[in-house]
Amino acid sequence: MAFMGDIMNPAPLWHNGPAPGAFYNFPSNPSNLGPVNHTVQDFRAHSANPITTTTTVIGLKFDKGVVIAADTLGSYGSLARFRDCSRVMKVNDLILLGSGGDYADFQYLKDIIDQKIIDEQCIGDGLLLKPRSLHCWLTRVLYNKRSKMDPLWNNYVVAGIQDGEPFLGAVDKLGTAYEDATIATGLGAYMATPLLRDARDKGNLDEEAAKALVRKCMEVLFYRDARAFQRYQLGVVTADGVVIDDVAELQHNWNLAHMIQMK
Amino acid sequence: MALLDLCRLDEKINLKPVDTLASFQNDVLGYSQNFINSAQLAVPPFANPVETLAKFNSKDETGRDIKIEFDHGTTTLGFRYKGGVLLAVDSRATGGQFIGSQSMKKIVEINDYLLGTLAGGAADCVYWDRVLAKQCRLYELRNRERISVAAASKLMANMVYNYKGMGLSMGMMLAGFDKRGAQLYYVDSEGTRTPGKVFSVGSGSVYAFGVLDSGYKWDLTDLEAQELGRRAIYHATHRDAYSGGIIRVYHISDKGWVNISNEDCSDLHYKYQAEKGITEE
Amino acid sequence: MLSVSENFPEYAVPGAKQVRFEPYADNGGSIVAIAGDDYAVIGADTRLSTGFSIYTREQKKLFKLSEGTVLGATGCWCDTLTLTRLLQARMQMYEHEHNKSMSTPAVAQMLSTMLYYKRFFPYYVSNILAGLDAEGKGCVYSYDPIGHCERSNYRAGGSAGAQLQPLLDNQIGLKNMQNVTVAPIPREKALALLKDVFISAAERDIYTGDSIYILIITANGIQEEKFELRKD
Amino acid sequence: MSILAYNGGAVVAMRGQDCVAIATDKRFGIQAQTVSTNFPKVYRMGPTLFVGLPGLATDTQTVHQRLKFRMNLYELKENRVMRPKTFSAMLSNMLYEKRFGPYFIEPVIAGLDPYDNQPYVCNMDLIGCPNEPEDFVVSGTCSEQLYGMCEALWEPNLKPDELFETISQALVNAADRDAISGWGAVVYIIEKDKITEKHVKTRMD
Repeated sequence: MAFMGDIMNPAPLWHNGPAPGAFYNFPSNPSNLGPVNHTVQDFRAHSANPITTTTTVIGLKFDKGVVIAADTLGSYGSLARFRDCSRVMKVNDLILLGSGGDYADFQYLKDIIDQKIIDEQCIGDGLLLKPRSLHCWLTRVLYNKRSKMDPLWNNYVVAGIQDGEPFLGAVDKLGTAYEDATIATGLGAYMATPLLRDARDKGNLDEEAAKALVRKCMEVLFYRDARAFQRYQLGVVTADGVVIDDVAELQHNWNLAHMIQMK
Repeated sequence: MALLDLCRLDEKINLKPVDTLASFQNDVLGYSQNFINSAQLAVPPFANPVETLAKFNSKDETGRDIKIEFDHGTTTLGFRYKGGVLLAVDSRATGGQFIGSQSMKKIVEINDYLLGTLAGGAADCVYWDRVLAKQCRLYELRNRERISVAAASKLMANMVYNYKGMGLSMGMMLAGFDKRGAQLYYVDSEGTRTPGKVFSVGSGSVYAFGVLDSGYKWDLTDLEAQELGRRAIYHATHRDAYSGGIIRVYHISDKGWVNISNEDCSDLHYKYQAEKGITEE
Repeated sequence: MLSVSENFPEYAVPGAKQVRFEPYADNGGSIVAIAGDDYAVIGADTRLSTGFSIYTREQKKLFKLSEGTVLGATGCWCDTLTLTRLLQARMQMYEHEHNKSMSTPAVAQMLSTMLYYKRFFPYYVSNILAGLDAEGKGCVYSYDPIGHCERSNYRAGGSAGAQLQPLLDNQIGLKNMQNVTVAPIPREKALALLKDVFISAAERDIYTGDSIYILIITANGIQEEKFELRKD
Repeated sequence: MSILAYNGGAVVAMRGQDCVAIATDKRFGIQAQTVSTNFPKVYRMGPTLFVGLPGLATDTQTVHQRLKFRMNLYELKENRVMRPKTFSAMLSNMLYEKRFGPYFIEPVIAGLDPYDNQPYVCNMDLIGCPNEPEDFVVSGTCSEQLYGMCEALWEPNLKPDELFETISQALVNAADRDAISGWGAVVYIIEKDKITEKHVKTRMD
């Protein structure tokens, strides 16, 4: 019988016995019945599937700066498992970064970005990383990981002050990057973006109006997004620096519930 | 320097003065190796590009369909006869059912004595013909004489053989005139390489062969040969949906190649109809 | 390495959504380019979409590569960004080396070779290059995803490419018309036609709309025009 | 290769001033091979009522025959000429009967109402969802190209001869950008008391 299998999983020397170097799979186990065909995922793919996922990130430009908001829930499939995942991060005095999608990938990249900022401070030449360059750097990192079929399963919102002007840009896990005045990822694209775009069409907002609007969007999302959460973080970046408010709690009321009669 | 060692900064940042332009160029060259070595293409991060690309060629995450359509060109013929070599091709490029172009040049002029025809993947044929042209020119410079058609076709066959099974799609004829006289070779992306007298390649070749075989004999006059090639391609454009456009006829003799004619097959159709006395029904 | 999800069902994490990673996305958008005797006109819409929602309504898809060459590129936006950055980088290297900017035919050939480099994992982008060639005549080059390049006088590409190409054949190429002589069209007519063509594209193609940017390339530089489309 | 594109073919219909036009290509092919260049997909069902049935050729013929049958029954029972709107309802119903094993055709109906001479065009998907626009309807393997052409060339209140020019240019140019449509075209101009049938000279490749 010709040598069937290859180096990865050599053909069994005899039936029903453990093949050298492989875990013993009980015959009734469905996985080893068919021939192991190499799917794309077999080749060095680590996090090809999101495990702990986070939901929408909202970004909104106002006259002097940008506000970002994201709730603090890490969902483990349908289990609301981690309830204090901070997803809005201060990169430096000019940049605020929000992230949605797989939380582990975000933590991995967060450390790299932190180290980048530390190295920048060590050089001490007074130059600060600007938002557009972080946006571009993130795009390249995500695109290269995508091109190796080993993606970081995240979408990022980069907010900041670029040469005195508010900057708001987004990148998704493929490296699709763009800039806009209002950004909402995930379900926010369907529920928050209309509210944000409508408000901006009516005229430029100041900081308070922008924050109120973003809070309203978080509330709407909480009511309708099954993976949303009532505690969220809100970060603001203006010319005089970055401020991340501590975790706020949504006031949600359900007194319309008694009106729904289930006959 | 103590601080340097403390936070081991030199590991992180390259403090030694380095030619940043060189590193910039290396990054860019990393994405376009084939500017240095034209036969070296990017290695995909997955095995079996044919099947994997077919899998990607379906729907994106949001359900929008991804249609990666490569241009395909489809009827070419060539035959050797008393007067040299005659090539005739159509000019339609199709991506799926959409006609990308009706005026594609399916005969690639490699040098004054060597022509390549294009059937199958348009980009594949054009790219590898251009690499072959470079190799032929290098051969001339090294050996101070023109490359033989046999050697040129061998170069082409070997180049594409490296990528056998990865999805290249080419069926090309290499025609030329060298010390052995008029030569015609068929090379394809499976690595096949055979000399021969009469070839037709592409989905319209079944129709072209019909006309070609019935009219072909060694001692055709030049005019007869040109008309035979033109007529064969015309019938292919009529019956085959993926052929059409302009019928280009080339003739190769000891004085090199000459482009005999470029006629629109629609004009030819009504001319032939008129000859047969059929007016519009 | 045996993949976790398949070979060890007992380790399969209940929460893991078995989602297959798709490296490509179609972000829509259309491009039309027309070349005349001494000018070239290229227009692209500014809607960047994903699925049925719109990422942004103001995404420029025309890339000014040099004073005489503009590239219109759209499709999978992450590939487009990477490809255009590489193009600009290589053109800068060329300029440093040869102390002159590349001619449009040279850029056309370079783009074709760069696209073919990724033959086995292509850039899912529909490119149209417009510019003036060495003699100052207008030229338009169009590409398939792996770099098959073809020069013509007019070309439509992107999500509404299939809708617009026959229209251009009829109105510019004067195809299927009796007793007409095909002559390169004047600039004003080309501009008017470009706008009409995009208006009808915005009607039928949901991925084309919002507005278009038009770049007019002539011997004395590149002018830019904006033109609004329907927003729905 | 979807089954709707197995035989190829395209139909377009347009509304004009007190007239409608319907045009079809004449190709019958098996995938890449053109078997016949005389297979129009438009059938006359009534004095001022035409139907175009592009798609799978066998279904084209079957649906045409069954439609003829039902229409004859209707006209025998009602003893009056069928209105296009009613005809559309009948066709839509017939297609929906095969909801879970459909006929692979995308019909186009064009006609003048025999009583008030109101122009009427309609097209449906393969399970009979009717769409009755004011301007034009397209169907077949080059529908995208046809939309591009019609969207730009059509304008309201075209006279019969203008309508003929517009619909011919639309169909022929669209078919020239589709590999499996073309090979001749026939256009019907339907006016109150006159049906004009014209065969258009096209590329035959």
